[in-house]
Amino acid sequence: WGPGARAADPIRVGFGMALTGGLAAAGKAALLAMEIWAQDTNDAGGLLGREVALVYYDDQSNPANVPGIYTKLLSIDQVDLVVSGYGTNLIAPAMPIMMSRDLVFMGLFGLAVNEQFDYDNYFQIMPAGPDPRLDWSRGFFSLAETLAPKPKTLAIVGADAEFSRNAMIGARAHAEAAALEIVYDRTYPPATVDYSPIVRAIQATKPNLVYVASYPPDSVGILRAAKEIGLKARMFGGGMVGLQYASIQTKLGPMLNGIVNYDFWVPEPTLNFPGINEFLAKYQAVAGDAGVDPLGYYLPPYAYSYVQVLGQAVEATQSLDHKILGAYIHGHEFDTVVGKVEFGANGEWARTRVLLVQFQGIEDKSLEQFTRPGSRVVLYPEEWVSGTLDYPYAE
Amino acid sequence: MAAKAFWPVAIALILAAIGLTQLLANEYYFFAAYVVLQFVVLATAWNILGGYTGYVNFGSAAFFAVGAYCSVALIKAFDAPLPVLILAAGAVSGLIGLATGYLTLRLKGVYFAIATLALAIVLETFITNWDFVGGASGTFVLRPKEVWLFDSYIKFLFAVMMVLAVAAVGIARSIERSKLGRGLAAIRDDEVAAECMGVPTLRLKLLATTISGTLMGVAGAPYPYYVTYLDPLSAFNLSYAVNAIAMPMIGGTMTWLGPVVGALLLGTAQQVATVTISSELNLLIVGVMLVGFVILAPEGIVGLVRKTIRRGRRR
Amino acid sequence: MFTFDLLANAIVAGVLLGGFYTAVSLGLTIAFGRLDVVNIAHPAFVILGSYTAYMVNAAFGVDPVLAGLAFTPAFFAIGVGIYRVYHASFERRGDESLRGLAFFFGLMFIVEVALILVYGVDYRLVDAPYIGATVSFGFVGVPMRMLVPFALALIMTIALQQYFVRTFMGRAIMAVSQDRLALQLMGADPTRVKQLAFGIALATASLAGAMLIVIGPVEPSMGRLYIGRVFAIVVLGGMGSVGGTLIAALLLGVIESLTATFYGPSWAPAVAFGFLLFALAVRPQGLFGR
Amino acid sequence: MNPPLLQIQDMTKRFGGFTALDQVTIEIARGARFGLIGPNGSGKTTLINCVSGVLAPDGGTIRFDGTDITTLKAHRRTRLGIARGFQIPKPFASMTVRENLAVPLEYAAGARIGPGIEDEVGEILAMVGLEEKAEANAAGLTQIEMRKLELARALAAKPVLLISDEAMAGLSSTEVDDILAILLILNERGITVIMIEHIMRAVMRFSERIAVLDAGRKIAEGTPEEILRDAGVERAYLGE
Amino acid sequence: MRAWKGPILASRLIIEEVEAGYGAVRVLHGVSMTIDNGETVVLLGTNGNGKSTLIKCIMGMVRPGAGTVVLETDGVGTDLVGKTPQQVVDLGIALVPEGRRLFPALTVEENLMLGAYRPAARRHLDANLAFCYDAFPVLAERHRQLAGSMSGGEQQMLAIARALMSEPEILIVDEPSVGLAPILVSRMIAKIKELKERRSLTVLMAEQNFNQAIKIADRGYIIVHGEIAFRGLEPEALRENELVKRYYLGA
Ligand SMILES: Nc1ncnc2c1ncn2[C@@H]1O[C@H](COP(=O)(O)OP(=O)(O)OP(=O)(O)O)[C@@H](O)[C@H]1O
Ligand SMILES: Nc1ncnc2c1ncn2[C@@H]1O[C@H](COP(=O)(O)OP(=O)(O)OP(=O)(O)O)[C@@H](O)[C@H]1O
Ligand SMILES: [Mg+2]
Ligand SMILES: [Mg+2]
Repeated sequence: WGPGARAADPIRVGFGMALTGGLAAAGKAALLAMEIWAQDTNDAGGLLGREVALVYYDDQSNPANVPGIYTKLLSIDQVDLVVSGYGTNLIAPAMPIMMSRDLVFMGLFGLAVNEQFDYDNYFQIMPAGPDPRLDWSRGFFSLAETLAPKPKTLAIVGADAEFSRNAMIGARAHAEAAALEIVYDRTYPPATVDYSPIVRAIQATKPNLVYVASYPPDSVGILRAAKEIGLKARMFGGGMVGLQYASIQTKLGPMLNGIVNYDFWVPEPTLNFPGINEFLAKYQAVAGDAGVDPLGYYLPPYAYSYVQVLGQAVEATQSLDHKILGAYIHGHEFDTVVGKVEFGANGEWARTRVLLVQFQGIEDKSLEQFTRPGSRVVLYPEEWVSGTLDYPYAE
Repeated sequence: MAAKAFWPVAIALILAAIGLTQLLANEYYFFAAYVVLQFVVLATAWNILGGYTGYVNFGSAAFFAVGAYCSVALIKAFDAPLPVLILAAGAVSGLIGLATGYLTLRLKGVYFAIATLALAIVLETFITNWDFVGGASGTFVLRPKEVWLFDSYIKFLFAVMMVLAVAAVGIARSIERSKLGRGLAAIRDDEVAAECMGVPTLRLKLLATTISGTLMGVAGAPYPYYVTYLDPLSAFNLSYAVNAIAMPMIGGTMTWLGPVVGALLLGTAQQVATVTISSELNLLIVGVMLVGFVILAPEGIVGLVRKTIRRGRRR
Repeated sequence: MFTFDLLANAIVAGVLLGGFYTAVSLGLTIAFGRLDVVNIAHPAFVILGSYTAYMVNAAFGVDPVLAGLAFTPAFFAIGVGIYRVYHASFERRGDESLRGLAFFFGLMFIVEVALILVYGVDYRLVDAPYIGATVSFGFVGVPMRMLVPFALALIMTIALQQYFVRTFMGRAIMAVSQDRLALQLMGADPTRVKQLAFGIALATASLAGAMLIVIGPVEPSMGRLYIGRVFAIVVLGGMGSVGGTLIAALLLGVIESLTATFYGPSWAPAVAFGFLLFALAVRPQGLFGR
Repeated sequence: MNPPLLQIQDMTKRFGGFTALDQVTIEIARGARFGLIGPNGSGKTTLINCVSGVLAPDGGTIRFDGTDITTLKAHRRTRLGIARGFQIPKPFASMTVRENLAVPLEYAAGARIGPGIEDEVGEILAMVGLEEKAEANAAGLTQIEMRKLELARALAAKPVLLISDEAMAGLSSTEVDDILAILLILNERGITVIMIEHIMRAVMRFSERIAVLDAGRKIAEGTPEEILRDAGVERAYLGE
Repeated sequence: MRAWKGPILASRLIIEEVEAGYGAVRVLHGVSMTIDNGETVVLLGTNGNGKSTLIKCIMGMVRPGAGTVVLETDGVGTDLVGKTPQQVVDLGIALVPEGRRLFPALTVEENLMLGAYRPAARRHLDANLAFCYDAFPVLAERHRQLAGSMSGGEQQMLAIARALMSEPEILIVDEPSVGLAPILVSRMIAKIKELKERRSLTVLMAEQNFNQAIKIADRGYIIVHGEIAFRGLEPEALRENELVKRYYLGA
């Protein structure tokens, strides 16, 4: 192997991704974004003058597959860089491997993974912020403070799963800080079919605020039940995964109006970062064939960005040495399609950018309206605000 | 395999496994082999109840998960060492096996299978709501930094699993050849007749559920260290229940060798598929393998091979 | 928190939910309860039903339930095809049920992958005028989204029940797993009887799938979530009793709904399956077994 | 005097609302040859099921060798020495004939595996005329052979009391004679035998005493001659 | 009782030179026999001589290696070889099989209903059911009991009644007396005779109980080791036969 031959080899980025099983919807969309990044990078001449290539395996949404996949990537495929699969459950099992080899590990949407491992070279692209559990719902509760009259009671409901339970912990902490009385605090199993009994029980406690931490199918179920039953609250929503997906938005249509929910990117003027529209255009051109979210506002830009950060670090340091890369990522700000990204000491975003958005003015079920500014206005954080809160959620 | 050769071969296997950890640097093989061996234990355990006794356990994942969560609890509470974890997990899962037996062994056939399924769901709900072991949000388990003799923890886990697999297979094999094995087979064939021939059916069935449960728990005990992050959804994953049934079925349920062959074959195929076919097609391969093998080798691979040999001899 | 209003609503919601469970379970009641075919892939076929309903709904705006109905012949044909393979590879050789289990596990994965390959992995939902609407009877609100599946499930149950007890073919289906030869001596062809019955079982999946996607979003691997519940209902219902299936499903629905309302939804599965265990301990042949 | 080997007292068994056994009392002496007859559905098999522990009676007691065994599990009774064959054969289908015999030999007779057990198996098989089928799979046997296997398995349990439930139904008269001869030899060796049979020729020749059940009640008991003369028995069972 | 049947069909069963067996084992060696319309023919033979095998050949359950089995209805012959059991049943031949083969988990009535599966029998379902309940009152009494929990004799009655439900021209009964109490054996035999007359049946009966069988038989065959040792004998001739004396009359 002469140096010439070596230089001609592509730089290989390895990861496991959920292409089947429960997380496949997200995993496949992420993969699409990453492929676009690889294409973009190669069109621009690659990294260090070499092509980049993605090496990935299906982790089947099953954590048990993760350790094997990453050791294979590192010790047999000899990839140069590694990034994570989608979600906390599939990031954590890879951590010890990264730690034992001192590798830079870019995470894709894991919540507070590093709290336990405290690993210096872990970076999380999800803009949760330095204190992920709390930052997650900061917007919801900050806004609640501003309502007049001030809300007194809170109902919390969420799925029996990793993300939602963590989000609920944060919500409880905020409630305590704001002296809100928690009148309902329950979880439900992921296999629940009908949510009306749950929503009715919430309704019976007459809460001012309803904080929901849910996954896509339950988000739809809870929302529909809330509409059918006529749930009354001043604010409703918060941590509902799935309402960000176009496929779900277009089926719920006007039912979404008034919901406040977290989000990471929406087509509001305040969030018009350089490159994002180009990226989305490329993504949307191929999303249909791949059978993933047609608009791709939620996860794909971040999936693009986490490899983008890595790529920029490699270019800037002209190195594939993970020590050097790690130090560089810690010390610098990155320009990505999701805006400027800066990582704190624990590898989370230095400042939170969990947006709180509200669905407004949804008239029908067309896809097009969700691409227009104003359909989801940003209410929090201050820096990105693009509209004002409509409340109460329902009379 | 000749009757006498088993234990020497078994010990040689363990020694070879330990030797391998010292020689082979590449960790990947140990990760993959760990999973395959874990399935050898699981499939063998299932077969003691399912194959020998004729009681189909749909809830293997629950026994496995109880073993894993037992470890988590002990690690959290006492930071207990691995041998203790294995023993404790075996004991707890064994007890649950015994309790399952008491609760459900009046049930026959499908009713028993469904009862184990129900039990698995009840257990999962309890773990989901037990915050000490992480509850639904899951829990992180950090591996010990160093282990004696091994230069990486996964090699150690691999060696441990090798010992467990050999032990499990050894247990299954001696059951099969003993009075107990014949009693279990009699239960499988006709329980009323077995009882009338002096076989203490309830006691033997309880023994079978306990041994089977113990071994499944043992298989799950090191798992938290393997994945380092455990949540109920993955610990109770359907794939354990599926594999525990499918592997003996593919290999053959009548002998101890069947589950071993099935686990090695299907387990390895799954590992290979995971890292070679980077798409949904790996699931398809598992599906097609399952369908293909049960159609083509109705008595399992072991049965097929035996039949072929017998036919060859006759000629 | 307990009010009469909540209780009434919880029971009604449970009954409606039970109706849906009935629809999902009926196919298995026939296949597993009547024919001894452990079709663990049935829930996967229900999801397939959801996707076909989705496809027609998305393309032509046809009502999903009508779409489900329209696809029953196709599902029937799939069922006949699967049964032929099953029969040729297992039944003719005897000792089918255990091996059949592995076969259907495999089939479940194959269906799942096929769905992913054709439709992708995104969540799918449908449009129908009754989704989101509610009818109220006093203080009891009944979501149409649940009521339509419930009514349909009731019709399916009655139709199947009548078919089994009133028609010669129906009775032959009840008898076929007990003694094939004897059935031949009655002048019926057991293979054709089973084939037909399995086709019917699978045809119900088309309807049940349509109901599922009316109730909520669907994704390819979702069927796995239903395996436990569906088998529990079939067994509780007494293996093969259509009426028993209905009652067992309603019971399970009401138990889940009551637990969710008054005790915490997280415990609903434990309570429901705990009840199943208890019921089996008291009556090992299921609540409505013979 | 020794107590009778088997004392069945006021045995009652109901299936739902239907009373299959109604206060049946029967005593069987040690070493006896006892015949149990009665019309179809009169409760003979049900009675045997209660004695062997397959069914739990709703009332009454069973004493064996002086001890109360009413609530004992079936396998315990077998170990005490009560062995039975089934009216509808229930072979261990996955085993060979030889292995079928090994189960009761190991579990009921307590014999150890070794050369001894092989001799036992051989002797029993020879006695019932199955020696050629020793290595055959039990599932492949014909009906008659299964009947013989049923008897052989009961013998392998080394019983004190042997209950034969219609072991001869469907056999030719020479075969009936063969089985009768086997039962007589066993009886000479001290085994008490209860025979349930509809073949009058066999029952009358074999039994020292006979009890007759009808609709769950015992309607007569006595020597074969007494039974033949009994008007009630003639009406209910023998006819003509 | 035959009011609904229209013209009475004359059915004959002609079996010629049938060879049959299981795998390598030959059981029947060139068996020939005829059963004429309206006759009651008894097939005698001790265990394992091939009675049931011959019946299985007629019913299409065993395919003869050679020979013919022909059903002649009003002079038109139908070859039964190669037909499936259900096709044979459709032609109007019903079998009460060895071991009864009821549907144990169905009720008595459901078993009877299934007997009328054959399209030709469905039309007269109610009348046939009434006939069976009239013939065997115990079945009416127990019509909701599961067949599997009936006693041996009750099951035998149900099996015969179920076969009658298919409204056969030819009824084949394989060992009706096995396992029956003596009183029931004679009653069962008498019943078959009665049914035969009420229904104008043609009956083929395999039986070991010579004394009973001979009471209703018009003719008898004796089968020994898969060959017909004596054919078409009248009852008196049978009684005088050496074989019969040796095997059945205990001489
Ligand atoms: N399924 C089978 N496979 C192999 N051999 C069989 C089978 N059925 C019967 N036989 C053999 O065929 C021969 C004739 O059997 P068949 O049942 O016809 O006799 P049978 O005269 O009806 O006797 P029985 O009075 O016992 O009913 C016997 O030797 C029997 O062992
Ligand atoms: N599990 C059951 N459920 C309901 N009824 C039953 C059950 N078992 C037996 N019976 C009924 O109990 C009665 C006695 O049956 P049993 O089998 O003891 O008769 P038997 O005397 O052995 O008759 P046979 O001589 O015909 O074998 C019969 O009427 C039968 O229908
Ligand atoms: Mg009996
Ligand atoms: Mg016969």
